[in-house]
Amino acid sequence: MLELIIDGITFGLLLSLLGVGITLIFGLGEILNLAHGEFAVICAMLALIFMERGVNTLLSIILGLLITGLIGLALERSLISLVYRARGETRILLGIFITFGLSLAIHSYLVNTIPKAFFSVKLPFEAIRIGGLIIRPSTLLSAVISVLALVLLEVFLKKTYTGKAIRAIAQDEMDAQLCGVNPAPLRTLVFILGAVMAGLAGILYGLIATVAVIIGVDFTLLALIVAIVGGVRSIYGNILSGVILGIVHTIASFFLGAYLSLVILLSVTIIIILTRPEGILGEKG
Amino acid sequence: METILRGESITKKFGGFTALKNVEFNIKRGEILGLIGPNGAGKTTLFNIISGAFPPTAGRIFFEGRDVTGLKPHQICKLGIARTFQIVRPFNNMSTLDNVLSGALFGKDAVSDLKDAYERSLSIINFVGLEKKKNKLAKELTLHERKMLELARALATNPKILLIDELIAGLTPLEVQETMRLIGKIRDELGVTIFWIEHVMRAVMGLADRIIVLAYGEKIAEGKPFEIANDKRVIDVYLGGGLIE
Amino acid sequence: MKKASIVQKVIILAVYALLPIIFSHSYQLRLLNLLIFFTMFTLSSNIIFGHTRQLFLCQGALVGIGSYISAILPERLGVAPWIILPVGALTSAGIGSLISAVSSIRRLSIIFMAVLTSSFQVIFGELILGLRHITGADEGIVIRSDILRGLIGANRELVYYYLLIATLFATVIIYDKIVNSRVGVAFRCIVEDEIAASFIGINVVKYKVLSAFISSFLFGFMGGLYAYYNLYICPSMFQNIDVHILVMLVFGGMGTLTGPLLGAGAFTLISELLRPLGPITTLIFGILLIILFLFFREGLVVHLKRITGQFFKKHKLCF
Amino acid sequence: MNEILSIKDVYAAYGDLTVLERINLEVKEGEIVLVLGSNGAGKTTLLRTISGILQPKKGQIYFLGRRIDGLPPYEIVNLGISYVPAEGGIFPKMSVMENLDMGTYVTKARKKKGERLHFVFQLFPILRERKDQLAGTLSGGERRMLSIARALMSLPKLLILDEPSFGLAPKVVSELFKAIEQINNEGTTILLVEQNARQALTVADRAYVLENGNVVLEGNSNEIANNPLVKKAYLGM
Repeated sequence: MLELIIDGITFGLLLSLLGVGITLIFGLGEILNLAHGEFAVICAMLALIFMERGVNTLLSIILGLLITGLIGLALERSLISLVYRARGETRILLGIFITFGLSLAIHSYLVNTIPKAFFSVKLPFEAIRIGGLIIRPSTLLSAVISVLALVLLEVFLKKTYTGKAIRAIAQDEMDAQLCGVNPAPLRTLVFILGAVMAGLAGILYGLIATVAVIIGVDFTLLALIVAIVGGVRSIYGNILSGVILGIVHTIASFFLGAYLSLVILLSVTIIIILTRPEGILGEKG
Repeated sequence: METILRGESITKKFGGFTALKNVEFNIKRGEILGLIGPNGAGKTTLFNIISGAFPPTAGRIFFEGRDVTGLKPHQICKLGIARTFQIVRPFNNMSTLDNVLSGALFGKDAVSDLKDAYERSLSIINFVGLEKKKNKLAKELTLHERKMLELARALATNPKILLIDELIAGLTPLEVQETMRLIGKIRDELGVTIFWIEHVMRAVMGLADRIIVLAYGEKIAEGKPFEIANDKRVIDVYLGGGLIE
Repeated sequence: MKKASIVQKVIILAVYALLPIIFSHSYQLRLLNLLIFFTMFTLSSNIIFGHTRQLFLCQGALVGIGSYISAILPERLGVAPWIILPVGALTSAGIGSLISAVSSIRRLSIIFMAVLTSSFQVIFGELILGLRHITGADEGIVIRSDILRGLIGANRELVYYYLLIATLFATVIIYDKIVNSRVGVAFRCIVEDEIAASFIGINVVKYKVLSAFISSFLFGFMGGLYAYYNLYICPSMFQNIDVHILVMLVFGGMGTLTGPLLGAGAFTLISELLRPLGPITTLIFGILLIILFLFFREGLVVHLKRITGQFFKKHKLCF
Repeated sequence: MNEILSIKDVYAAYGDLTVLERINLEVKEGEIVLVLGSNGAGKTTLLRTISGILQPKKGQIYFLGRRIDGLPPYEIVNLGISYVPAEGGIFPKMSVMENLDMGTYVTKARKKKGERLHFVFQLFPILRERKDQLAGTLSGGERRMLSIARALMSLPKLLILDEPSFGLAPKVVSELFKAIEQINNEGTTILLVEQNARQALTVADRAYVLENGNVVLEGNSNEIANNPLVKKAYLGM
């Protein structure tokens, strides 16, 4: 049971990495990125391609993350920046449809070109025993890297001028401009950051399980749930909800099977949306 | 005269901020009651509470003796309380006629027959003087015309009482004159009671039977226009704490 | 309804009725039938999204509910399909209304509507897969009860074709009546400004739920009809419906009657042309969705109108 | 004295609704200039146009001899104009200190942060007490002080204030006007919009009266205060 909880926490931290990206991108540009989970798959597949060409694993992963960031940059500058031209509700709708289309296109492309690709990383270490507890080093490593990434993000947002400016835009874009902040480059930066963190989540998932090309949609969905439950504008909320949902998901999957666990997660999400949307979002109706 | 609308110690808090504090008011049928006060005094909040946009934190509203506190906007409208908005919100992509028509189709004594609704709408459009613009889209009208359109749409719901939120601000002197005449006509010819927020003191002074003054969410004075004009407290608060001379 | 509009509808009906003379091959007839299914789906989407701006990303589930109920219940209960068809439709309608009611009472923003409705869609999909002994999961269900059992001897595709155009035209006439009535006015006001609408006496929740009811009813009804027509259903059929409907809706233009008709036509044509490409079509639809939303948001009808000038003007809904 | 801001024949509109019609206005270095006008006269629109939130339809705006109309708000802040809107002007989910940090976002202000902090804390001592509190938990008056302090952190040459007394109790208003004079004495030029004509005229050097998007009157504060039209419309006499 304790092992299940540890697995759940590790998985939950990955979800937080994904959810935080959704939160930041939505906070800055009001775009709900329905293609977010695909970045995780793209990154894992890129790393896989390099690894198959004989590139060293660590370097493959770094290259994968870099290219994922570049893809994020390209998409933001081309497609997403077109969405920013619209205002208010139209922008939100447009964002939903465009990223929905994007996710379909990426998903379909990957499924058609490399249907049999699977990414996973095996560590050359033995499982660690602490008392009666068996911990896989890959689980441990995945959790440590996730926490590290989230802490770094938090430090960046809290301590640097750029990070503060990002938080300022999320609260009131016009007001941030009145402090001298130019929002456009920061929106691009955040989109890239989101893509890379999603990519990292994909790589780390490869440590604890296997990344298949079809998994992007599930990642997106889980990330959305994390973001909604944790609050579309709150990073701490995201981490907390990620961990809780990760534990619930892992335990429910173990005892009830994968499909019912997803049904339970989604039902919980629906209930949360219906009971306290403004509390989570900080948005008034 | 009989009371048509009454507010009993209305209090409204937003978070820690008290927008209205124990405000009492009483409107007689057929009256024009002015509501004035500095920015942020809570005037529009009071209108929002009366018209059902949100419930008061405490206090009750009675319309024709019936407790209407907490009813939804469409229910309030169907009872015969209509309103206009400080920042106009006509249906921009609909014609003037369709805007007014929608009021006639859904307000109090709603007409379900399109033809009857058309007739009622046309006569109201004439009443406010928009007959030449009836087929224009609302977004193509000038600010003054849009304000008149909103007034017409509110009148089309056939109200017993009309809450007017700043009709005159931003108009030219000539338009101000016309609008004042129109407000008088709404009361005298249509028999609609009027509760009226306005910043332009001259207009309110000239037209209202009585005036209520709000400041920082509290009622600080109530009376006939000349009494208000000479009330030391009103002059002080409405025009600022200090004095030049 | 204006005279021109009636004449126009009679002409379109006549054209539809005569189409089988030219397209008599059963493959062609099947395409025509699919076209009408798509048209109906788009029409009902139009009612909910085009006319009241409620984002329902769960159309596939609403269709699927109608389909599965119509497929499963007749045999299990030993009841005629005729009786079950409206049961399925009403179930979809009930669920759609419920979603609409809670989200409009809670005044959910688009974001929450999107997540709420797509969660529902996923739950539906998962339940179909999970309830294997009832739904057959991935393998689907073969349906033995045909709604037109007595007529099966005749040309089945053709009989269905006339049944479908009868349904389509009945729907179009009702749709037209609604849009040009007091209800239609309420819809327009709600799209323009919900708050202003409520202050002139429009019960916004009521009209939103009404539109969700009508639209989900149609989804469920057509879903059931599709099950009987196709005699086989499986989960993947309901997976991409939302995307397809969105593409059709934007293709044609929202809030119009001609929009869905044209959109579904164009869509059926495109997907037929793309068929040889196999599964990659989803990629193309994804890209198409992006392009349409970025550059042709007003819809094909509006662009056509600009080109053809006044031709479509007389079709503009009166009022 | 040199002109710091000059507005030449500026027209502004929201959509097709013209709000400013051929406005001419100037501010000299070291002055406090007041803009008076009834609701809807276009005062806030004028300030939004200067600060770059709204692009003028026609006309030019010069700041220290440089043309600034058409620039986005963040560039205008960098040049030395800070705008304090009537409502907002703070980040409610950041602490008071973080809000002040955001004030020093413009590069040239970062170096002088310590000095500036000293000045604003001396100006509004309550902010020092509240420095770790979330800005959203401040009272109305404290928020207004924070928004002005934040604007001052960016070392503005010109401070633009939109109705600083809006919605505040009279006692707080008096303190605020004292602070405005102090800011001006320290060398910052101020452009001020106020409904509270009496108090504003006591601190202002010159004033403009705006009606329906036009300047209908201008002069030094004494002239304006004694103008019969102003007395009747704005001073209630």
